[in-house]
Amino acid sequence: MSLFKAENLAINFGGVKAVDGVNFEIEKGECFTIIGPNGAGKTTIFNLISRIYDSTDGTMTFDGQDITKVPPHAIASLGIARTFQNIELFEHATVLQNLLVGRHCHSRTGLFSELAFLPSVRRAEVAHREKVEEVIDFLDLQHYRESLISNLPYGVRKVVELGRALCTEPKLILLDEPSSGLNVEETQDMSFWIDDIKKDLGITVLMVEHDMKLVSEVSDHVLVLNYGRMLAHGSPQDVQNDPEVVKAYLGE
Amino acid sequence: DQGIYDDKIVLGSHQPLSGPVALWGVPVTNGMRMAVDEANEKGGVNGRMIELIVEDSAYQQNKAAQAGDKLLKKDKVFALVGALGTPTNMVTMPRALKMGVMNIFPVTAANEMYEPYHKLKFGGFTPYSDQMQAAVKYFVENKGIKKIGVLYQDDDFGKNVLHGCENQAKDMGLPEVIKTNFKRGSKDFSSQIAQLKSEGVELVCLGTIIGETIGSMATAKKIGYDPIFVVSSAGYVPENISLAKGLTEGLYGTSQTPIPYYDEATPEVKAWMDDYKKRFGDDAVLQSIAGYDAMNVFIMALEKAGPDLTAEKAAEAIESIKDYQSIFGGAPYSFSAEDHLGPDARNSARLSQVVGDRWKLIGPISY
Amino acid sequence: MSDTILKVRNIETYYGPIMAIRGISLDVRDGQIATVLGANGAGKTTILKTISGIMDPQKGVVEFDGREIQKRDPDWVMRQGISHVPEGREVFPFLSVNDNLLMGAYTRSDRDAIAKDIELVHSYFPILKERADQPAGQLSGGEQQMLSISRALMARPKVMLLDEPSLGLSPRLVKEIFTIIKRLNVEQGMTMLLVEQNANIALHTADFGYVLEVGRIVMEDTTENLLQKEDIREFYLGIQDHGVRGKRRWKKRKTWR
Amino acid sequence: MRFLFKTDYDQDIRIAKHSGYYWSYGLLLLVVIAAPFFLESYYIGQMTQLYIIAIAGVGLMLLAGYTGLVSLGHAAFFGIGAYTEAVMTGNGIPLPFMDEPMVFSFLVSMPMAAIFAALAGVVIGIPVLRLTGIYLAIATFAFAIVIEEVLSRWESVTNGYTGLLVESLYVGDLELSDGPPFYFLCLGLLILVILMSINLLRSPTGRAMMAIRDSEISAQSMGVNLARVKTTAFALSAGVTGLAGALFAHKLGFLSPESFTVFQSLELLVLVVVGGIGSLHGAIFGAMFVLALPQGLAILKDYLPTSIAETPGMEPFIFGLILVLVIIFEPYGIYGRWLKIKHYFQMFPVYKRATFKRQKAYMKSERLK
Amino acid sequence: MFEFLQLVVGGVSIGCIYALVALGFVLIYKATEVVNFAQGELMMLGAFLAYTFISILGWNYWVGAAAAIICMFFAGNLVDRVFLRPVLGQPQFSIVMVTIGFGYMARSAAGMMPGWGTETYAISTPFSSEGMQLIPESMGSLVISQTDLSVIIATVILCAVLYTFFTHTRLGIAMQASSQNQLAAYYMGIPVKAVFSMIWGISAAVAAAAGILLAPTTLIDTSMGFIGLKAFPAAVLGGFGSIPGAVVGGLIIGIIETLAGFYLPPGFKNVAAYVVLLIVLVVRPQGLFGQKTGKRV
Ligand SMILES: Nc1ncnc2c1ncn2[C@@H]1O[C@H](COP(=O)(O)OP(=O)(O)OP(=O)(O)O)[C@@H](O)[C@H]1O
Ligand SMILES: Nc1ncnc2c1ncn2[C@@H]1O[C@H](COP(=O)(O)OP(=O)(O)OP(=O)(O)O)[C@@H](O)[C@H]1O
Ligand SMILES: [Mg+2]
Ligand SMILES: [Mg+2]
Repeated sequence: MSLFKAENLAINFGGVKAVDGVNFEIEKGECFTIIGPNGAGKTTIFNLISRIYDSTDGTMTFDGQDITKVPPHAIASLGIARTFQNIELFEHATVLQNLLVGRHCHSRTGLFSELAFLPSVRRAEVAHREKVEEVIDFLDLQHYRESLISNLPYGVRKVVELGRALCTEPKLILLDEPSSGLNVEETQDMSFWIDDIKKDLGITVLMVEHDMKLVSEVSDHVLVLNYGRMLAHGSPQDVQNDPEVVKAYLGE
Repeated sequence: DQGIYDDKIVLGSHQPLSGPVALWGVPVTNGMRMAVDEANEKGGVNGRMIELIVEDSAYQQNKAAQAGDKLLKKDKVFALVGALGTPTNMVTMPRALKMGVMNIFPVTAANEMYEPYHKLKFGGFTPYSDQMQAAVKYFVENKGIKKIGVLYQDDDFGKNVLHGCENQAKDMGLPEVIKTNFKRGSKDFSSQIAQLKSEGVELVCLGTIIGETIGSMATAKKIGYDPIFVVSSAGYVPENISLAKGLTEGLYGTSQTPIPYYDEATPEVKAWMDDYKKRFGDDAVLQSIAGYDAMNVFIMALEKAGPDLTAEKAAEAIESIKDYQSIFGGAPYSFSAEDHLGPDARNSARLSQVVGDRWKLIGPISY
Repeated sequence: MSDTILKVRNIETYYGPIMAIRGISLDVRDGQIATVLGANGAGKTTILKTISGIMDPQKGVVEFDGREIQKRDPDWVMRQGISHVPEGREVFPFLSVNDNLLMGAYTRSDRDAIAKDIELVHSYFPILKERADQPAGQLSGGEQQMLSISRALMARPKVMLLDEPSLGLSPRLVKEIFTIIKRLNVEQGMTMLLVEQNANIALHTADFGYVLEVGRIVMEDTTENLLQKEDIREFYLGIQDHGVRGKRRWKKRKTWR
Repeated sequence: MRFLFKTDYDQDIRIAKHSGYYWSYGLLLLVVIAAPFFLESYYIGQMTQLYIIAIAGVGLMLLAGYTGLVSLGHAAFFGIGAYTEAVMTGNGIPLPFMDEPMVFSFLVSMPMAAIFAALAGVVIGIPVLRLTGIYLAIATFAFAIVIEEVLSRWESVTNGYTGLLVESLYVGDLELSDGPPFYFLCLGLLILVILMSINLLRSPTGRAMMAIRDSEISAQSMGVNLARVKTTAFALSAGVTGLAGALFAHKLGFLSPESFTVFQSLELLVLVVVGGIGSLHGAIFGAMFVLALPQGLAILKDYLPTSIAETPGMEPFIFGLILVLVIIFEPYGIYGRWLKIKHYFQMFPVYKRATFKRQKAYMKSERLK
Repeated sequence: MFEFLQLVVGGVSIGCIYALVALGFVLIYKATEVVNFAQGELMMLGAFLAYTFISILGWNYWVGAAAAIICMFFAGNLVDRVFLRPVLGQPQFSIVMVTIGFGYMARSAAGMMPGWGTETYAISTPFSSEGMQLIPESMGSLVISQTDLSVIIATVILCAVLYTFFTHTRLGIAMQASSQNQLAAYYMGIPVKAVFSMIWGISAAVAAAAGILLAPTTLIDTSMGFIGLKAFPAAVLGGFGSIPGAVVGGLIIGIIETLAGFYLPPGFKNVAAYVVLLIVLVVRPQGLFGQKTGKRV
């Protein structure tokens, strides 16, 4: 059974049909990529999955559960984490604190025990820290642990955001243009990380990306959107050779 | 007792020197200063100079509490004199009394300033409620009024006005008064006036000060409603004529001391007013007199109390004052061991009316 | 060779106590495209911000057309003819797309020419015409990037500073943008200073290149020469010599450090 | 210069980051504990007032500084706390199974003051969850006006504008609500409130609050329940402010609705911003500012000629001027400046001049959050 | 029936007063995204200036009023230069604090100014405050005074002019742009500093006009600016940043207040407007005319 399934998904903003009857399925353990021209509706699909927008039509199923109507804050604990195209970190906090917020959906301590900082809270905090340190090691962020986000260069922020998503220990991770703003070397790193996320951590990846090199390296399936509709669907090689895709997206 | 030194007596007061009520605080302070200076120029009280420390209360309780603490605990004053405002005095008076410091003639006409009895507290102003009782009685008896309405500011001051009217109406067996109120600082009275009009009120008692007095009368005039308006001493001020451009013509006002008009004043008052103007560069107003009188009476008592001064003795000295008449022509002050209010509450109000650009005296009223 | 229109001499710029660029000098010649390459956090954006007056350098001189322009207000600098496409799509979120474009031409007063330029921009990016009345804050990331570039074009500057213009654009649009850049450069003689992560396309578009590492310039040359250098090929273009393992997990040290 | 070596995670979680903290805060504690034995009663009173205001400041800081929700109505919570305390320890509360209204010990009434205020916080918190920025500020302002009206109208309990006398507290013969005992009560509660705030801020809920302040959308995507955390923040903030109100009732000795107007709310906001928004230190510095400045001015006046000292309105003028100067000089508040000075000494031989130099700054719409 | 209409007329008059003050708030907010807590004080200063010209110096009303408005334009400019430019670009909160501090200073300064002081003053205006019949006397009584009418007309004119300015002129749009993204505004070559000084000038001028028009109703004293406390909710109710919104918000608050004062028990007049405000905000968080501002991610 597939991990995630979108059926006939649609949303419109006023007159703009941003997403219009999209169907796709993501298998467990794969890397599924959505590509398409600017404004095709890729990010909107992410926003629909993380329930920031209410779809006007269609259903979404995750792990056998209908998530079309769950509240947005419940998505993380179901096992879906995401990054943002424009980077949405907590600017006035340190990298460490940002990653710890990623642990929020796993915290079970009550308000009053927190006010007293009971030993149970301390234990839970240490446990969260351990998990966060794993992610820091994984992404080579040691150097930035205590830096304020507002002082970090763009590329590092992208990685921190990825780390924050990993801290939620998701089953499905949504990456919105993970390589944008990264140079070749860093894109290369990103491609390794995505591979590791998929293979070592066993997390399914849903990605939006414009760098076709990265897409070909890591994706198992590619979905091409244009004007909110599906244009093509298949392996990275297939879609890159599709003349429609070349015309609308890749350019001659 | 604190505040008494070999060469000086330290007195304190708090006044609204900033904020909306500064218009009262400033002349009261000046009046008090003048009395102090005059005493000091004459060589002080039993050889001691008087030092007066004035703090800004901004007419707020928090600030007044701060000011009170500073005066009482840091400056260690012998007495609080002429402190202005009901809410402000309510926080400082208990502190003073608790420390055995006198609270003398606060500039407010609230009953709490002399009731319940305390050895060290003395009131100097006819309560608003008594003023209004006398006024209501006058209008019912002389103008055949039956239907009474009250438009009052929604605070302690306004309530005092309301209670006076209600009490008198009850005493005289009149129908219940129509009451309508507003929040301090309101600019719009159309609904209140409309209500009074639709109830057919013939006498409107105003628990207002300046802007509200003019505003409500202007609104009434605009919609063609013409009852008798009477305002308490809080609204018996020249501004209610000078700012109103004729809108307040016919307004009645109660008071304890007349507004000093220079050209009508006695030579004594004229000289005093000249002196005031020389000292402060401003014309003396009723509030200056209030401050001056309060301080003067207290200084008189201090003299009487003799050289080894204590709060007890000063209190006794005040209690021994009988029928003191100041040069300004207000009601006389009398005290006794039981009565700590200077003027006689029932018989100390006078009624005036706005005629042209003057408040014109009609005569004393009582109930 | 043509004159140097923009001259940066020995500038140092700080973020609070952090020294982001450490004594940088570079020249942009009239009618040429210069590019700055560098890893993340090297300080490329900071250089552009210092030039356009968004940040004040602690030391050093920025000269434009023979005139010192450092430490001036950014709007004044802009009116001298330097237009800046900032990193991260700084659009006016609540203004319509059209009003955003009009603001781009704020310093110009010839209405007809402005209207013509809007049409030109629409022909480059038809989607901006479709979205003309929509608030810019609602556009997709790539659409905002198009708007940001178009807006800078509307100013008809002498020099354009471009900070990662291809960020988040589709491969087709990236190609188109660089065609436009080149065309503006060739046809209208517009001078440009280009910062770009896509080194391949940047080096092929530009005439002269600088390589920046942690706030210092470590290499400068014509782009033809740069394209030949092995380090550049390896670290900025991602072209590896055959024979070495295809995918490497370790970071190889750069030779010039 | 100090180098910190981290050896375990606990080190980050601990309150004191290094031994210097024990020394400096220990010393501070010693000073404030010893103070009442040396100071004149007037200054003891002032310090007590400082602690009370600081507690309220911490309350508002939790909301405005850490959760990013600005309230222009905190005087209402302050008032609710104050009146609860005054009524419960004064006239008492009529209970169905008792003939006389029940008068409570302060051990009951003070927590109740905090709880009532917290409940009021929830009441306003829930309907205004979707509001931000100026809209939220005005909604809380409107709420505060309604509360002020209730305080003045519910005469059977609050005595309306006539005002309510606050009874003194006694433990045996010792008067608790004045002098050194009250000083220690307020100091103790302030320390308690600060410790609880620190605890909160190093736990998940506190981090969620900070996350909401910076980006609601991504907080939500990380599993933060916005409604719940915001309501919690409102309740806590209101509760702490209510506790301060309860203490304030005794300090003031006489309550009337006029003590809890929008101007008091504004003063609390000034406190939070001038002190340094987003830090607990800021709340203390801010309390010193709003309290000590007018007091300092009042004392300064003693040394000025009367004609200047008693110029009507001089005090608020100087207050306004200093407020403006402080912000122009240091937009991040007194704490911001404090950090820089500390940084200067810590980095001593190698500090850079540029640390103190302000780069150009650009404001961006805060309507998008 | 006429009683009701008369109340509505009264509500409209007071509502326009709130609206006029609210306009000043909205202007500065729209162009700088700063909430100016000293707006009421600007109004107070304007009124005092007019009082100085007209009553103290004895100038003609119109000349004096115009002079006061022009002076306040420059004063607004100056306030921006002296107090706000040093904190330009800093967190909004800090800037708001500066306006609060300036408010304190302005109030006290007016109180210390020789000739102004803490007393209350009035200006003699050409508008009479006598009621004028709006309908034939035979049908009933529905009156309005010239003073009220002057406020209503001024509100309508100012609203229309300012609305056009903001939506249709380049400078107006540039002002909005500066508030939305200062950095980008600089990039466009918009002289942000000059624009801000300009809008402070305009806003102070509008405040002065409001102060002069309100003087017959509210009289002039140092605390007349507190009417801002009502105008503020009015602006928010309409949707902070919307010019027509400010006017509609003011009218709603004025009318509700008046009706509540008549038909509901005492005390409701004071809170009715705020209760309505709370209800509106719960239903429409952006106010009646406000732009919905969800963030796109
Ligand atoms: N909240 C919204 N209101 C109005 N229109 C919207 C909204 N969100 C998205 N849109 C429109 O929907 C379209 C799709 O946007 P989306 O962000 O999904 O594009 P995208 O595929 O992610 O593009 P890009 O690659 O440029 O990021 C865009 O044209 C955008 O203008
Ligand atoms: N606001 C800031 N505060 C403090 N430090 C900053 C700030 N912005 C950038 N820096 C630091 O300055 C250095 C240079 O940053 P800059 O943004 O110029 O790099 P860049 O080369 O443009 O990187 P990128 O490719 O990620 O855009 C970085 O190390 C960064 O950490
Ligand atoms: Mg996108
Ligand atoms: Mg950059």
